[in-house]
Amino acid sequence: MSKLLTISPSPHVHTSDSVNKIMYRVILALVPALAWSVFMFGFEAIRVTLLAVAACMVFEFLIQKYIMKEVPQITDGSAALTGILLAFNVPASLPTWMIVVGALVAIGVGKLSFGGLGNNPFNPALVGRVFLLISFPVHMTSWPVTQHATVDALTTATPLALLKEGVNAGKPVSEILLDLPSNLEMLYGNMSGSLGEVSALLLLLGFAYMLWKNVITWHIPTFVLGTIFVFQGALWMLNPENFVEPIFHLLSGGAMLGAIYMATDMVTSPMTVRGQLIFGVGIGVLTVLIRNFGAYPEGISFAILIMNGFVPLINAYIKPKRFGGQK
Amino acid sequence: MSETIIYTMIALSAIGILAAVILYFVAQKFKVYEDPRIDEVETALPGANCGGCGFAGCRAFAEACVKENNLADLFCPVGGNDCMTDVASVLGLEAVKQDPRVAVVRCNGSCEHRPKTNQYDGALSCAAAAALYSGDTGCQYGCLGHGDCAVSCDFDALHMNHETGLPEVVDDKCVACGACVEACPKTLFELRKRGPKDRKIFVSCRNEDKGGVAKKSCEVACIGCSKCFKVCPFDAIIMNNNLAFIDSDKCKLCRKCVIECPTNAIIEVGFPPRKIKTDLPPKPAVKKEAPATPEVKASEETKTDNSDQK
Amino acid sequence: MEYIIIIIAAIFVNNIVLNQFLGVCPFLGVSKKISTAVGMTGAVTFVMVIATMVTYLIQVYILNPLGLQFLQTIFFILVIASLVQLVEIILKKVSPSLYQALGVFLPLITTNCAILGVAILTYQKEFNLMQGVVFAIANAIGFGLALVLFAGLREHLDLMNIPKGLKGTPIALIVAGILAMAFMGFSGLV
Amino acid sequence: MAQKESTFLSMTLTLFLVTFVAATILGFIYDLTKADIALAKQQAQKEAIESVLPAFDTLGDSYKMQAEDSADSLEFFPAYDANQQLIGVAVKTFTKNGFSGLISIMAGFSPDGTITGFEVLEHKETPGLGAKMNAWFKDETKPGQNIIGKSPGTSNFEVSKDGGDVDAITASTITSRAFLEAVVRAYKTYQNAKEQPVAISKQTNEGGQS
Amino acid sequence: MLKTFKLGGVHPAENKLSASKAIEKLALPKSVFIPVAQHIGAPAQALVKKGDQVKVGQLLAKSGGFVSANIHSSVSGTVKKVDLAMDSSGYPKQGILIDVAGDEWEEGIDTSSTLIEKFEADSKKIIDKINAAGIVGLGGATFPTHVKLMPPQGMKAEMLLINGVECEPYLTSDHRVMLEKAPELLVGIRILMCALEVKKAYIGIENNKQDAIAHLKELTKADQSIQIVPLKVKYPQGGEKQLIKAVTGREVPSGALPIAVGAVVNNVGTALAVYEAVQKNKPLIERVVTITGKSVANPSNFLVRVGTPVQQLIDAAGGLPDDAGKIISGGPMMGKAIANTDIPVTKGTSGILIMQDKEAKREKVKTCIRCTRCVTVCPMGLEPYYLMTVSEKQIWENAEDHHIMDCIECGSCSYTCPADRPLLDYIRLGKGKVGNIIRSRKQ
Amino acid sequence: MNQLQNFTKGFIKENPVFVLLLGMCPTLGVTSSAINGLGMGLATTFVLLMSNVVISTIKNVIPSKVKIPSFIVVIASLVTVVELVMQAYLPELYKSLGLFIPLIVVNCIVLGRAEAFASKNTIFSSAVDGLGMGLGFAFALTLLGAARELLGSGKIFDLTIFPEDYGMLLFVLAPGAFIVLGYLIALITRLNKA
Ligand SMILES: Cc1cc2nc3c(=O)[nH]c(=O)nc-3n(C[C@H](O)[C@H](O)[C@H](O)COP(=O)(O)O)c2cc1C
Ligand SMILES: Cc1cc2nc3c(=O)[nH]c(=O)nc-3n(C[C@H](O)[C@H](O)[C@H](O)COP(=O)(O)O)c2cc1C
Ligand SMILES: Cc1cc2nc3c(=O)[nH]c(=O)nc-3n(C[C@H](O)[C@H](O)[C@H](O)COP(=O)(O)O)c2cc1C
Ligand SMILES: Cc1cc2nc3c(=O)[nH]c(=O)nc-3n(C[C@H](O)[C@H](O)[C@H](O)CO)c2cc1C
Ligand code: SF4
Ligand code: SF4
Ligand code: SF4
Ligand code: SF4
Ligand code: FES
Repeated sequence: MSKLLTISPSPHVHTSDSVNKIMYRVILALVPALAWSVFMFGFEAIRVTLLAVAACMVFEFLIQKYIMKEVPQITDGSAALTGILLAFNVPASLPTWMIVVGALVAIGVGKLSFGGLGNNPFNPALVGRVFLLISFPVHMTSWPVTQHATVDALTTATPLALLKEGVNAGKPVSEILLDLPSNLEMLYGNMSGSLGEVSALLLLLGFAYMLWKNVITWHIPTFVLGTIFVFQGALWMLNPENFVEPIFHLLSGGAMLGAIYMATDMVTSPMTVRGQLIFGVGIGVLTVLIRNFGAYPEGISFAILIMNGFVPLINAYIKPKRFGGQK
Repeated sequence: MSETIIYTMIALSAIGILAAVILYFVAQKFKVYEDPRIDEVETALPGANCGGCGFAGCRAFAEACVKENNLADLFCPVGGNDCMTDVASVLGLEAVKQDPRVAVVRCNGSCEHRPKTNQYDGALSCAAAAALYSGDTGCQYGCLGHGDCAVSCDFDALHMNHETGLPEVVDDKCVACGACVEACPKTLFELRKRGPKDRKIFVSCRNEDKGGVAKKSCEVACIGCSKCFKVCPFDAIIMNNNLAFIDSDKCKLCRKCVIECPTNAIIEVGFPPRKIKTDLPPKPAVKKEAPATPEVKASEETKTDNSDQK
Repeated sequence: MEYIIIIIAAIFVNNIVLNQFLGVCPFLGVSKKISTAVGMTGAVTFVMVIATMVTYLIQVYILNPLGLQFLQTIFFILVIASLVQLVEIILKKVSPSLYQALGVFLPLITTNCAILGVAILTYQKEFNLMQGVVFAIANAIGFGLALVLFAGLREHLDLMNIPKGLKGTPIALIVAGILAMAFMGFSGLV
Repeated sequence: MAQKESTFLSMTLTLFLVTFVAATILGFIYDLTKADIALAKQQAQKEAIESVLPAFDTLGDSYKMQAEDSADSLEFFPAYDANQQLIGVAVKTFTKNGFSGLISIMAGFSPDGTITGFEVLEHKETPGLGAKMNAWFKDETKPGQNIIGKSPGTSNFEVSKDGGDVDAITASTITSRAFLEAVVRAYKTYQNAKEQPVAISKQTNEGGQS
Repeated sequence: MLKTFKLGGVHPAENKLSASKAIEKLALPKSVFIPVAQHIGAPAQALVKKGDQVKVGQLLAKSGGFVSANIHSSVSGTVKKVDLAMDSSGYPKQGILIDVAGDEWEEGIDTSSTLIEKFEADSKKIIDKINAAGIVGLGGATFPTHVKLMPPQGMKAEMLLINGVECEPYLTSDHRVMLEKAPELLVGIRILMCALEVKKAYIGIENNKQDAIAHLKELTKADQSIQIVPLKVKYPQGGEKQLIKAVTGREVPSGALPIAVGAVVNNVGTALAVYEAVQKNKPLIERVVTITGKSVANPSNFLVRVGTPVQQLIDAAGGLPDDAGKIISGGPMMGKAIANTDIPVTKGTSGILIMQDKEAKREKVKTCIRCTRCVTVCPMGLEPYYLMTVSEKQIWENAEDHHIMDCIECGSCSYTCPADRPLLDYIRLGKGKVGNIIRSRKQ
Repeated sequence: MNQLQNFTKGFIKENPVFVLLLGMCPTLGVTSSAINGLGMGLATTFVLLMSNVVISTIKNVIPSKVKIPSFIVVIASLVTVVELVMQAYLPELYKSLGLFIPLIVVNCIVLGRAEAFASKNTIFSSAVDGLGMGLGFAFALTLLGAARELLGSGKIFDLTIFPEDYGMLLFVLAPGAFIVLGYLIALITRLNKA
């Protein structure tokens, strides 16, 4: 035989799905939300996003090539995705150099220090985001005026920040709510906030697309959002003057973005549905705790990072149901 | 002297004495004997926890040493004789001397010597490949080249040579822990006596096929012709299943067999280059003209010399 | 309520390892396996509670009346060291199984800043005995939480392809850093 | 290495000797440093007082007074000029509502209640955020945040976010609120003290005289 | 709702190219090589020597123990040698090389195609006959059938499951058997039921073989004891445990045999072989083999004598295509790649699949992104990503703790992994190692 | 090993922080600035030096059962001395090092060196070892402090290197300590190998 036959162990066929496809589909799912933030924040949104994506990819390339001495893998889309999600989690007005620093931390510390894609226990974009939040609290909590504000005077603060402000000042919730955008406005995205979190509706659209394409399953987002709803609902029933109604918390801040796109990062979430239940509930509970009682008005980033820390334990103790295992 | 100083002295001494008294009585009452020599032996060991001794780490080995009270079967390959002498002195025993050993690879079928018969496209692990089939060349005994051995070496003493596709041992770093012997699914490693100045001679082949078959699948296979067996003055060579094996305890490194082997299956390591007349791998050929290879080499050398001069 | 605040503060907000930097050596040292981490947590809880009680009594009934506050350090450490040794000796005899589980960690505890640190902090924060005990338990839990979480992460990382230069302690410290960063989300909770 | 047998006597004796020697040395060193430690503490206090009040000649006896809204008392240090005229009072005040709990401040008031200066003595606020307060509230180039020369009696000592007249430290509203609370507490207690001097419990000042 | 098993499963492209091709007899080969180990268990012991004349159906090698099977000659001619020859894994294995001359059958074998329905209802005798005929499972595992029919002490079969699932893509031999040999098959099933002394048999068939389902339903209308169960198309429905779960809802406990839940599973081909052995005295010397592949000129189903070189099958299907990159013995999910077309068809060869160059190559391995898909699709509820990692790092205790021995090597995990990880390669390795460890511990 | 090697080993080769990983709590806790690191380092150096000297002096008269308690008393006394002296003459530094001064007692290197070195060696080489190790510790703490101070506030020893606006607060806080130390150890290990 002139040509050598290939020998390999079974199976000999393979799905056409690949890591790259998964990553690019998530990116695609994020495009509507990106378009909306361009509409809301104008050119700044493009600047921040492009910068974050470029910085993440460049750092990934440089570190892999020159420090880790490996073949760079920037085309797999994960670095770009980290960049987009990092950008989505910062104010559109963030200075350029801070974005670059955030990208360096996300990729360098959060991802490549652990060996790159698939090895990191913590969500890289959130590592970058929380790093920025703690390091530059002023810039990270100064929101640009949106271009289509309806409630002009108040658009520079996020609904959650205004809420926290009011509660801290001892005002009853019903009074604070008067100054906040309505649920409908928050649903389609007329509020201030981080670049990518403003339109809950478009984020949900992306969720539907990812479900359709089998990129993720419904479990984690549902568990997270469901827990926020239930827990916040319980608090609200106990004391509606101190706690806002649950829908508000679902639509405001990064709840949607976090639950759908960041908690679902497969690298950093549990492997079984029951594990994902614990994970999701944990994120929900911590988010509500931090938002209502902590120093930060927004808590889902921290909640996800903390629960990321629990993932190895969850994986070690929550096992899939085994065929023929004990009932 | 102020009051504080007095209080200080009283209080502190009191608690000191109290501690001592309590500790003493409790220690008396709850005495449990543990052989302190275990710790001492453990400190004498290298602490690599490699398991080369056959125990689950250095502590377990130390326990075994103390328990056995006889070091005949116990040897730490990493620490070597020095270390065993230390252990022995801790226990007041005689250490068993073992000749220092080093790992050698008994396959020389590099890519050019051994044509491929198929392409392997599975997990890059020798063990996985070996579980699947005999290998991607005609020789079912030879190296698979995926480097399980190199991964198993904790001492950075083994590397895959990507030109030949074969592993190479760095003699200086190898501590003869035997991890590679375990790791290779084709059992190509042997821990041989190091020999003076790290010199050794061995048959770098495990092919037990008959001569013709062996030769067809690999140019440098041992074809079982027994020429070396006949030439060896010290009876160091054993023929078995069409394969020669040199017993390192008997081999006196005379290098007669190396010249004799028609396929270059016998390898010599650590010798100074031979005088021109004997530096001829195949055939004794002292009188015959030199075969092509060394000649090419020689001319290459002169070439480089020339270019250097320019 | 007061106790709840002490507990939440000690476990999450001012976590003894991640925020107060006490007991970092065992945190890094005995966190390679989850099972060891659990054992260590048990041992630390045990010693921390006893040590806090004893040192509290010493402080209030010996050092304060005699005006010997400056001897705090030396008294406390002597008490802790003897205590640990006592516990070890007694455990070995009385409950070999418990000794098997906790014993190996006991010597490590003598030089564990967390024990001495909590003892001193209990006094500095002007807690009473009951509060001190709760504080000690909460800190032990905080220590355990951090330790077990961290052990889980390290077991996980053992199976991952960490770059050579960062393997071992460096990556463990980076993980601890990110964990500490995540725990900052709790700030302001009490 | 030759080590001693562990007999009861030797154990007790060594530990006794070791502790005894240690105790003796420590006792002496304590004695030796005691005065200096006290001095250093006073020095620090005095420096703080000096920095919050205009130049004065003598310090009067310090006294303690219960804060009007708390069970704890504040310490007062009156300062006089050469003519034994009251120049101002330094008040050691505190709040427990800082971002990380206790903040302790020395605040100086002129007799009419205007703030003449302040010094943060102790705090655990976050470096780079709350920790900025010592500089923030006396930045003369930023009238919005400078409290020196103002009086809680005449301007509203709340952060502007809560409707007051003082700009909070960027991203540290909590610290700012707490800080102002402490200052206001000092002011109010001081006013009370002026109104009902009877309540003042006199104390011997242990060495504040310069 | 069609029945199926619950946990996991995948659905690869079916590609049943030869489904409509009737079974053809392959021409007699010039020479055959018949290995003495064509089954799980001890190899058979050769009874002939060089120069012996043999007839079709003559016993060549005698079963080498309880779990072993007889080997019969599939051709008539002269024994050329009894020696080692390369098997599909490239290692030399013992076998008997026969030069074919004519087609002379051993006496007593009924070569006619008349259907004989009556049989003697004696379990012992049936099993003896099956044993004598050297019948092994034709579903892939080649486990000696007579052993399966003798449940261990204290266990009793309650039902017979006939595996007509054929869940492997490409393969169609079982499908064709069910269509073309249905009456014989049903007799075979009744014989098996009689041997097992059970009252009920189910034939599990995936729903993509509508014609076979309809045909068999038609034939069994009158017979209440045999029930046709259409199943949802999902790989690895044909796996024994999955089939039992799908059809009966029972779950074979981890580490146990099907008989633990009262089930015995046999392939349709096996049932047909049983019919031939019991009713026609014909030992297992030929089987239906599918030869297929996207570029194969003429994908077909052949009735092939055991020992025929694979090359001859390929030639009969139109020759080796130019773009052939890989030849697989079996289906694409579980089959074994072979390097050499001289190796013989054996009792276990269900198909020869020729893959194109471009399909043959695996993608580059990327790191696991922990997407959970392998866990989701694993029909045994294992964690393949973890098993692979611990096998790669040789942490065998962890592999054992995570039930690596439960893996049925279905390959669903490797198939589905978006990072193209060789999960099963390593799991198989780990299984081998852990199996050895367990065995040595028992001793 | 000559005394020079004995002295220098503590800096890089056997650096207590970077290589031996001892005394992590003060290392992480006090290094929010270079000056704090240096102060703590020197305080520890003093204790190490003195305890090594004292312990190697008395090593032969201590029965083994009370070895650890005796050593601890010695160390604790020395720490108390440092505490008192610092309180009296360096009150500012004392304030910023806070709780960690008494914790020198349990700093694993002090007892570790006492056990591993001083109880087996002569007074002089113990002194050299203590000094070397201590200075190595101080060096590590100062380096870490400097790195954190620089990244966190753009300063080293209060000397402005770049405007504070560019400082990253996280590095002054707890997580920064862990992260910077992690990368520093990786770097030092790398240098050590080279
Ligand atoms: C790690 C960390 C430390 C903080 N430290 C302080 C602090 O010391 N003082 C303070 O007032 N706020 C601090 N904050 C900010 C508060 O959480 C809160 O955002 C702020 O006080 C109220 O918001 P604003 O001042 O921007 O209106 C800190 C936040 C974080 C995350
Ligand atoms: C040692 C051994 C003993 C077996 N005993 C029985 C048995 O008693 N009854 C039975 O039904 N199957 C028995 N089997 C067959 C297996 O259950 C199974 O059918 C066979 O391994 C092939 O199945 P597969 O193709 O699904 O892997 C046995 C298998 C082995 C390896
Ligand atoms: C993943 C997997 C898939 C299988 N698929 C089939 C199949 O499609 N058809 C079949 O008859 N046997 C299949 N088998 C073999 C069966 O498990 C079982 O061994 C066989 O049906 C038993 O019958 P036999 O002994 O007659 O071969 C499969 C086995 C495994 C492990
Ligand atoms: C559904 C999904 C969500 C993801 N979310 C994130 C994310 O939140 N942050 C991030 O850095 N990368 C995210 N990634 C990309 C990728 O998984 C991430 O870079 C890895 O954590 C790097 O190892 C996501 C990928 C997928 C498929
Ligand atoms: S693995 Fe082999 S080469 Fe490496 S040290 Fe051990 S014996 Fe030597
Ligand atoms: S020597 Fe053995 S282990 Fe090493 S590469 Fe060759 S086959 Fe693999
Ligand atoms: S091959 Fe094994 S591990 Fe993989 S899916 Fe199948 S049963 Fe599960
Ligand atoms: S399917 Fe592949 S990438 Fe996904 S978890 Fe399994 S091994 Fe990892
Ligand atoms: S210094 Fe070692 S535990 Fe704190």
